[in-house]
Amino acid sequence: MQPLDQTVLATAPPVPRRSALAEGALSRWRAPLSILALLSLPFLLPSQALAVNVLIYGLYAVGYNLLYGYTGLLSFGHAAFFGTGAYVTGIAIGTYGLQPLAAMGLAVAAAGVLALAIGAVSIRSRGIYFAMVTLALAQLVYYAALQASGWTGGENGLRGFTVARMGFGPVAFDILNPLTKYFVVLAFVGAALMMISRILASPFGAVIEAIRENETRARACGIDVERTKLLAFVLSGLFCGLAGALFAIHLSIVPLDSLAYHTSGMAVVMTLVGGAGTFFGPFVGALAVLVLEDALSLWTPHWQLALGTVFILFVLFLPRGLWGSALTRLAALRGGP
Amino acid sequence: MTGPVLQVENLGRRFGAFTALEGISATLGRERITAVIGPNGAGKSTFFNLLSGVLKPTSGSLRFGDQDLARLPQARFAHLGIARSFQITTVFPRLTAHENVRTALQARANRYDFWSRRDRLAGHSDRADALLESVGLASRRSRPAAALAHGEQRALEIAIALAADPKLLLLDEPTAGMGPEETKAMVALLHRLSDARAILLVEHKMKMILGLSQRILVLHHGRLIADGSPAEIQADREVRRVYLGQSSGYGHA
Amino acid sequence: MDWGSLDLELIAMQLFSGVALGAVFVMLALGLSIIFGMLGIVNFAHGNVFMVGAYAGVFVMERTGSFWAALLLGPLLVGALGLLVERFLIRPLAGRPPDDALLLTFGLGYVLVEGVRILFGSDGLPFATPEELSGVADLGVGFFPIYRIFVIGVVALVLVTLWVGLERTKLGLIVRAGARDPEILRVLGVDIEHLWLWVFGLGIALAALGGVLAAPMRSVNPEMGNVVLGEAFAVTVIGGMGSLLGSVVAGLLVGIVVSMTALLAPEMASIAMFAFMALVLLIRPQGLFGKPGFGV
Amino acid sequence: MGQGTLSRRTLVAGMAVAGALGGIGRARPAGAAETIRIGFPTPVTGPFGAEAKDQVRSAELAIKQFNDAGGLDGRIAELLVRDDKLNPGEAATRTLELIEKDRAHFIVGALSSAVQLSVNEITRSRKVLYVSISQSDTINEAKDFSRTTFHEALNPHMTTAAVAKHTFKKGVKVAYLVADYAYGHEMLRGFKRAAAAIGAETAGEILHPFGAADYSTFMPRLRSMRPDILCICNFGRDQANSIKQANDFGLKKVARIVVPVLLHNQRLAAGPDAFEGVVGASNYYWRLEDTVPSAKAFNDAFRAAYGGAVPTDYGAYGYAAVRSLLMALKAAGSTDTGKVVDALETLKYDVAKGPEHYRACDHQAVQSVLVIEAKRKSEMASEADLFKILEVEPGSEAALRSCDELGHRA
Repeated sequence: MQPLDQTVLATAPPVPRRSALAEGALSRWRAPLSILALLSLPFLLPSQALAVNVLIYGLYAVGYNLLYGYTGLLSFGHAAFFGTGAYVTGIAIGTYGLQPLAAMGLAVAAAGVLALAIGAVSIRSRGIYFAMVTLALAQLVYYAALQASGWTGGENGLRGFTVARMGFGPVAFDILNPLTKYFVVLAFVGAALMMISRILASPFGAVIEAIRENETRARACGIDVERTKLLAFVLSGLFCGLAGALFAIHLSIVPLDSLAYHTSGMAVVMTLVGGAGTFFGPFVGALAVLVLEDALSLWTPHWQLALGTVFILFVLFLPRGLWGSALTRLAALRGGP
Repeated sequence: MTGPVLQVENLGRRFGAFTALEGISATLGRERITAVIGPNGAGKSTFFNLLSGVLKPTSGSLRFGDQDLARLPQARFAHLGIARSFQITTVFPRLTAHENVRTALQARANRYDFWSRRDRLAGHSDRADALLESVGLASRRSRPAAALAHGEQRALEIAIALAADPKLLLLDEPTAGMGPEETKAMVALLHRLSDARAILLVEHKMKMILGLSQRILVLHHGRLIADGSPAEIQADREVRRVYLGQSSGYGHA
Repeated sequence: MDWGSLDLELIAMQLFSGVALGAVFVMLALGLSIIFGMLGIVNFAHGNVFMVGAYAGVFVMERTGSFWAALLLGPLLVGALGLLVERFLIRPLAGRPPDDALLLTFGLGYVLVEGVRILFGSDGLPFATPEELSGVADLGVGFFPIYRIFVIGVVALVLVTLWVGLERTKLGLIVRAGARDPEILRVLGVDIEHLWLWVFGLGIALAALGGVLAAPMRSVNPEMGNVVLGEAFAVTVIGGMGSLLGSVVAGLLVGIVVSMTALLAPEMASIAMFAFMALVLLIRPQGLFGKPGFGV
Repeated sequence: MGQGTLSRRTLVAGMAVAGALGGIGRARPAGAAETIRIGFPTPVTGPFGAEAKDQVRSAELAIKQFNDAGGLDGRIAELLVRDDKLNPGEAATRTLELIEKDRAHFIVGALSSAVQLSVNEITRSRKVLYVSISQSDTINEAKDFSRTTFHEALNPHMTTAAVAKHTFKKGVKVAYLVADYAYGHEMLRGFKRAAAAIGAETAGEILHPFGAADYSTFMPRLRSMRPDILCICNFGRDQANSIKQANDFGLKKVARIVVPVLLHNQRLAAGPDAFEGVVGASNYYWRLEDTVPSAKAFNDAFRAAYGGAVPTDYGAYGYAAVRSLLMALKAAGSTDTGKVVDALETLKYDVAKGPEHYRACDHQAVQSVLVIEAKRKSEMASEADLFKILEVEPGSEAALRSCDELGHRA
């Protein structure tokens, strides 16, 4: 009888240059710095609509990263939470006439409840098995939404809830104006980033990283691994749900594709390209993937070939991703050879 | 030794048709250091896994103080004061030595705290340093665990286990893979640690066990065939037959 | 719904449809399971390999005019491609977390789809049922396409061959031992890398064979693998990861569940499979025939 | 294949140029000679790439003819093609970019029902004129309609009525296999309404999941209904797959297979054997040139521009939509949205298939519907000789659902 999980040691990188923990001098300022960087985005990118997409997919990937990058769970079903966030927002506004803010709150809660249900079924399965189970359960949600066309609009997508003005108490913003919309969305994304940063810096953050680093050891330390994973899964679902809610507000439609396998895959691709387990990496990944897609699809209908190839190259040669590698380089420079 | 004792009664574990362990009864934790020995495949690891909650028994009972452990999730074992190390070094390889211990402390104290700043939690950092000091790793504080020497990693794993403030420390081959120097240091460490808590260990190095432990349990084919002081065990005919008498020692499968 | 026509004959026919559908699932799940069992990785490009298999079938058929050549050479061609993938993409990942190989195959899926679009266009291609296998046969309870009976037969043949190969040959013994514990093979001095290469190729060829078999039943297009991936996963999860018997039983079972749902509540046919999977997971997290280690 | 590659290259180059011009257009101050920019989201990538390519080529042709004829008092028009990837979210983003960044004056395009509705959702809240060229009943309804929404394509109500009129007879038993989503339900509704009027009977109906690959599980049940006509209400791949599998189960031998819409490129992809004898509707088939002069003119211009190729159904949509929009521009004498809407509402045009106009209440293009039958392989005179035209149902407002039924207030 051997200990159940020996792969952790066997497969971990040999000798790291620095700690894998998400803390350090920079970490206290990572959320404000990220927001500062994002402030410049609409002026750098070719269009504001693209910039808003980067914000939304960036938040989606950051929420996903909470699970994949920090807890070490590879889910392929996060579209379920993104899509649920989007659908509940749209239905609450369009069908039930809720205020956008209330609708978004409801949407985030719904995504959390769904995450609890999917997590409860899937969290017991281990390793890559988990990826398959989450994928299949997300497919179930997809088909359910397709079927419930009375609520979701089915294949035609959900429409009829355009939000022209977003009110925060006494102030309201005209979000048909693309730049205003960008900053309104950034306000939500920024708040979410502050919260995520805080969670990562908390003892709970330490616990999930402990599970990622060595599940056997974490369990022996008295961590209820299953419950902690489930909590991380739900937290991740909440933030992905918020991203979905913002997506609905942004585009004023909810396509069925928001629940599709491809959308789940996007979270994985963006997180990995940017740098799993780094705070700002997923934004870098979202930016890189969306801009690449934007630029390539103007030149060739076969942009997916480039996307797939780039992704394979990242897995093979740059597993830390763009941002992760940059941070490693930086740390090496600071710490000397 | 004033801590609660671990009461094992008729403990057994089957894997499908295969019986790994059967009918083990013993009261553990009164002696400073107790060793579990037996040839490979005797059921030592299964026994340890049952005592630490990694596996659940298929028969028999397991009590710690007045707490029934048989159906308790593994995580609760650490909270009750039973901590363990593994045969294969099991630390957080990419964290520094200090972080390793601090993480274990946090795991114990504030598991579901989403809001405090972990690096500012009162006492954790100092306590981690004290634990590192106690296993002789103070100078390795800021090194990633994976960069430590093998013996140091074993010591670190013990420091992590100590973070749970255990009343009973289960160590699975603490000197596995160590050279004579490292082994000597580890033996000294175990002596020191047993001042404050009971230690139960699985070991292969017979000479070391005879000198170190007050009590020895011998497992063979999933059964407890002997239980007594080192002198009693050395004299036991059954033990000599299955174990000590063999020139190849414990190397056979 | 017209319940009047719900007679025994119809149910028998429906069962038969389910078995024919399940036969394709079996091919997909077997390939996934064999690769997982030996290499410990999940092939996320598996659905797309199925699609490439169908195209390889079209390719061979166009050049030779023979369906039999397509059935034989198509999977071999794709299997050879699988060998290259293992050697040059998967093997460099040895020693890395198993997630990495999964992610790599996910990226490979995009490349395969787009590659096929470039080579064969994005519209899809016709693949006619071979002359000698077209038409319907009277099964006594009703008419059933001869080609689907043929598919069930081919899958049964592949299963028997695999079974004999695994149970009666030395290689089979090694593969079975390796699936249980790869370390044993190292101790025994087996060249495990070599073994991985061929096992990966075999898993890929099986998926491709599924693709060739499915081609005359469905239209051949670059997206045909996308839906299939989720289905293959559901079947493998139900059967139990790494269990070959589980793949076979679950494949047929899922085929029948889908087919019966199609009869009773057709619009639920897509959901049925995944709901069934969720149910199995709740009751038996490791799947029907899975080893507990993967699940609990 | 060679020709396909060539035209794809042209298409890609065209898109690149369009993109570059879009960038310039933003920097240039609005002046008298400002280019008229028409945004054109279409699924260049994905399963309907071939249809999209035809849409783009025909739209480009309409633009070229407009510019060659002097444009709008010297102002030339350009087409800003964007890949919507057949994804409504992507389409919404591209449309926002076209409006906000590229300052497109008008939007034309879309191929799938969902994409069209999402584009419309963006344009109507920003009061931008949009001419849709994707088939759907939904966009006619008051809920999705707006003053700036126009629909050049046919809708399921029109196609099913025409097909039913030609194939259904009194007392005939019809079985329906229906894709379970809005478009499928619209087709079923259309057929059943026509069947009721004609006196055809329903033998049964089966809903199948949208995007299903295997239809075998529905076939025994369909067979047991013993229909005279099997009516398959789905689209694209679903249609090709289900027709193929209906053949496998021998259904074609016992029943006639009828579909709402037969697509040129889908027929090419599935091959002649599967589709042989299947009857369906179309907005356009190039052999219309034998009887309709404007079709001849369109085909000739298309052949001249694209190396002898003939335009397809979706190509004709792209052409008619852009042509009609440009004609209204000329009539309005301005790019002002309100004025162009007024002009489109009163426009009568005949650019490819005989007279057409947009109905006042829902801006649906009133146009003829072709009922066609797929030829068997031995009957085909050339690669492009795919269909027989059985009937040309002339356009009439009576063939549309009434304004009342759609929820438009009089």
